[in-house]
Amino acid sequence: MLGVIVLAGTAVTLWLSFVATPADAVQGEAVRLLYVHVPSVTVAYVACGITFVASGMWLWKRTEWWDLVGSSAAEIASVFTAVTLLSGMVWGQATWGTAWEWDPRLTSTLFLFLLLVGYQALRAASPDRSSRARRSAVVGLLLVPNIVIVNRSVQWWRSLHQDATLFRTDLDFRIEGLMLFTWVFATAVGLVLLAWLLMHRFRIGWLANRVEERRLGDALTARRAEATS
Amino acid sequence: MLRDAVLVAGKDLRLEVRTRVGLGQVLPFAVLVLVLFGFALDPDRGILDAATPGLFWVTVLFSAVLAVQRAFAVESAEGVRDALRLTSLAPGGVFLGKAAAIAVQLLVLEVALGVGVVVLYGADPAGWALLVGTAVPATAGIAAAGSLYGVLAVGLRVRETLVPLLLLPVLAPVLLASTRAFEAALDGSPADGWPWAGLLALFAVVYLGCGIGLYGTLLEES
Amino acid sequence: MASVIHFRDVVAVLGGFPALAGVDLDVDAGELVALAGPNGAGKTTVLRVCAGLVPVVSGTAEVLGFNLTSQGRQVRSRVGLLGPSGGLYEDLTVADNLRFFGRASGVDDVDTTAAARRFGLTGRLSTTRVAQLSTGQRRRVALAALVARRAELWLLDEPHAGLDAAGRDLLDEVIVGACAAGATVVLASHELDRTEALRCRHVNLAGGTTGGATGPSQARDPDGERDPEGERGPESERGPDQERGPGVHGAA
Amino acid sequence: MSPWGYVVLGWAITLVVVVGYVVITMQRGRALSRQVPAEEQRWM
Repeated sequence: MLGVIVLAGTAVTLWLSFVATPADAVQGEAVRLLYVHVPSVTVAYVACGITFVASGMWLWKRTEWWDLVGSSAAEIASVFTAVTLLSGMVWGQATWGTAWEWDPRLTSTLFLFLLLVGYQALRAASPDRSSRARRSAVVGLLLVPNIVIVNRSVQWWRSLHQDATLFRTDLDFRIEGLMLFTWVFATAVGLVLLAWLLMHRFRIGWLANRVEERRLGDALTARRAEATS
Repeated sequence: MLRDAVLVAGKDLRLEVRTRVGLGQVLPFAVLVLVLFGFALDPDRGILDAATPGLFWVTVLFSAVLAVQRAFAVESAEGVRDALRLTSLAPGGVFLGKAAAIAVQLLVLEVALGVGVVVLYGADPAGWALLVGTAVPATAGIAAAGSLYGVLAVGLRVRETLVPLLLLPVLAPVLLASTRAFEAALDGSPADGWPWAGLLALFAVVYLGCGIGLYGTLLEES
Repeated sequence: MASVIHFRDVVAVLGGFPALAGVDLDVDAGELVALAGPNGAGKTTVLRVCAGLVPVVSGTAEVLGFNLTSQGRQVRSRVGLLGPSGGLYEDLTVADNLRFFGRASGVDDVDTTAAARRFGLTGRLSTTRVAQLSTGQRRRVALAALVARRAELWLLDEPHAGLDAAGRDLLDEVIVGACAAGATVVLASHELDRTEALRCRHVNLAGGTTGGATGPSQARDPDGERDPEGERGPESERGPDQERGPGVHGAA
Repeated sequence: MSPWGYVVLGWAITLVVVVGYVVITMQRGRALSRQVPAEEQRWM
């Protein structure tokens, strides 16, 4: 159901971004990249927010459910952060002429990606379910403060370094009418995609836990048999 | 809690006095990094002058990772973790104690590195108030974040590689802020530097708070 | 007499492996219990579960009146665990270790010193680093730390291993003294001559379960749960064939 | 490269990564659901 909405929505977004909308006065055709770049960063941030909330809820309620929500959202967030970085670099190449500019947004997104990679590595390294949940909840809870601190400091850093010689076209393009609609529509499609992915990713985590429990059940039987032999 | 913090910090510092891992290994490592930077960025071309504050803090950061690793390697020894969990130490106290011991070692390291920078890179120390006002909150922040992320990896087989991956992105703002503040101090324009010192203080407060609040969860079962 | 340990069908998992696959155990206050069984039977894990160090996956586990599933932390400061490796900082001296662990457990320095003297950890030995000690000496240090703690429940994992004859006698004396003072002692041991001399009640573990061949589910005995005299736990009634030395149970 | 080239490249990268992730996710789900009996699969 959600999958169908996403597919149809993606088709409409593609049509809107490539055909229906005009080229931007300042940025030209490159503006069409922003219809995928900006929604993907929005999805990434929303997913991080979900991880943050779910981590806090886990620390409070300590249920499998919140652990799985948090970790699922974090994995999806890392995919969308990677996509944001890549499309941002292509956009930078098209607009600024360099793929990597020490732009506050790009820089802090890179750090967000590294934070998320660390989260996944910690989860992968933790041997059992309870310590995995505990440790990743702490990292998940610190994710948002870290994003905020990194973001603020990088932004502040760039604003103090006013390099007037650098040509800069900012992301803040004039946006109205059909362009605004396209952007809002693409974001909505992205959020539906997030919901769909979250459900499926959650299900994977849930099934993996069931598989683990079945293995444990078998191991318990084997262990009890050991006693009688 | 403070009593426990003093006890843990005292134990860690006593361990350092007995083993001299910090003095005998981490500090020489830091000096070595300074020298290597000197080779990489030819001192005659003036790059070194401009990069001195950044190199100083990058070196501190790498040394801090080593110090954190060391601080928690001690606690992951066979049986010690069990023994520690059976004590009635307050988790917040353990956190503060570990952080304090790391901070003391880092401050000593920073003084030594500062001398090294002056001697090797020919930096001209100026703006003392800002230098100290930057180093103290920066060190507190590094130590607090370090002991929070350091304990996360305790008991994992991949501890050595996981700690830098978790810790360094978190410490990136500290590197940024302390570098800018030091640049301002050395340029003789301390007014530009104090906001960064404020940011460092904020970072330290956030991480000290988070550590005190979250350590209990991490010590419960690790 | 109050029940100090009450386990019913306890399952504990270590890194995906079910170290305990259904343990029933009842220990009353002041009792002296020896866990016996082959290597890998789960003796160490039983002790660590009792100390609140290993989470209980399923089953009921109460120690000193605390439910381990929800209140595992509260138990920790009230038990003493002697592990196989001692749990000491290798690079600190004997005196430093004792003082740190003593203070961290809320023990007065005077008591720590007294315990150290009792185990002959004075003079040159007290200023020696733990890394330079022999196995038996480390064990003495760990025992001194344990004695100073004045725990309500003593959990000893192979306490006799590595100790010389004098040390073993001293240990037995300490164990008997602790029981006389009202503490409960559970020890895991292969040295049946020692545990029998201590007049321990023996509980057999095999394959992470108690009761051996009978298996945990059939063995549940509703009457055995509350034994008014505290002399014979349900385990000893359940399978006399599993027991070593049927005549030696009974609290000190 | 022309502006259109960059636009197509950016979109292509995004779509490939996201679609790839979707496919991997669905395959993982399918592989796992084969190991768990149907009555245990309910999670809502």
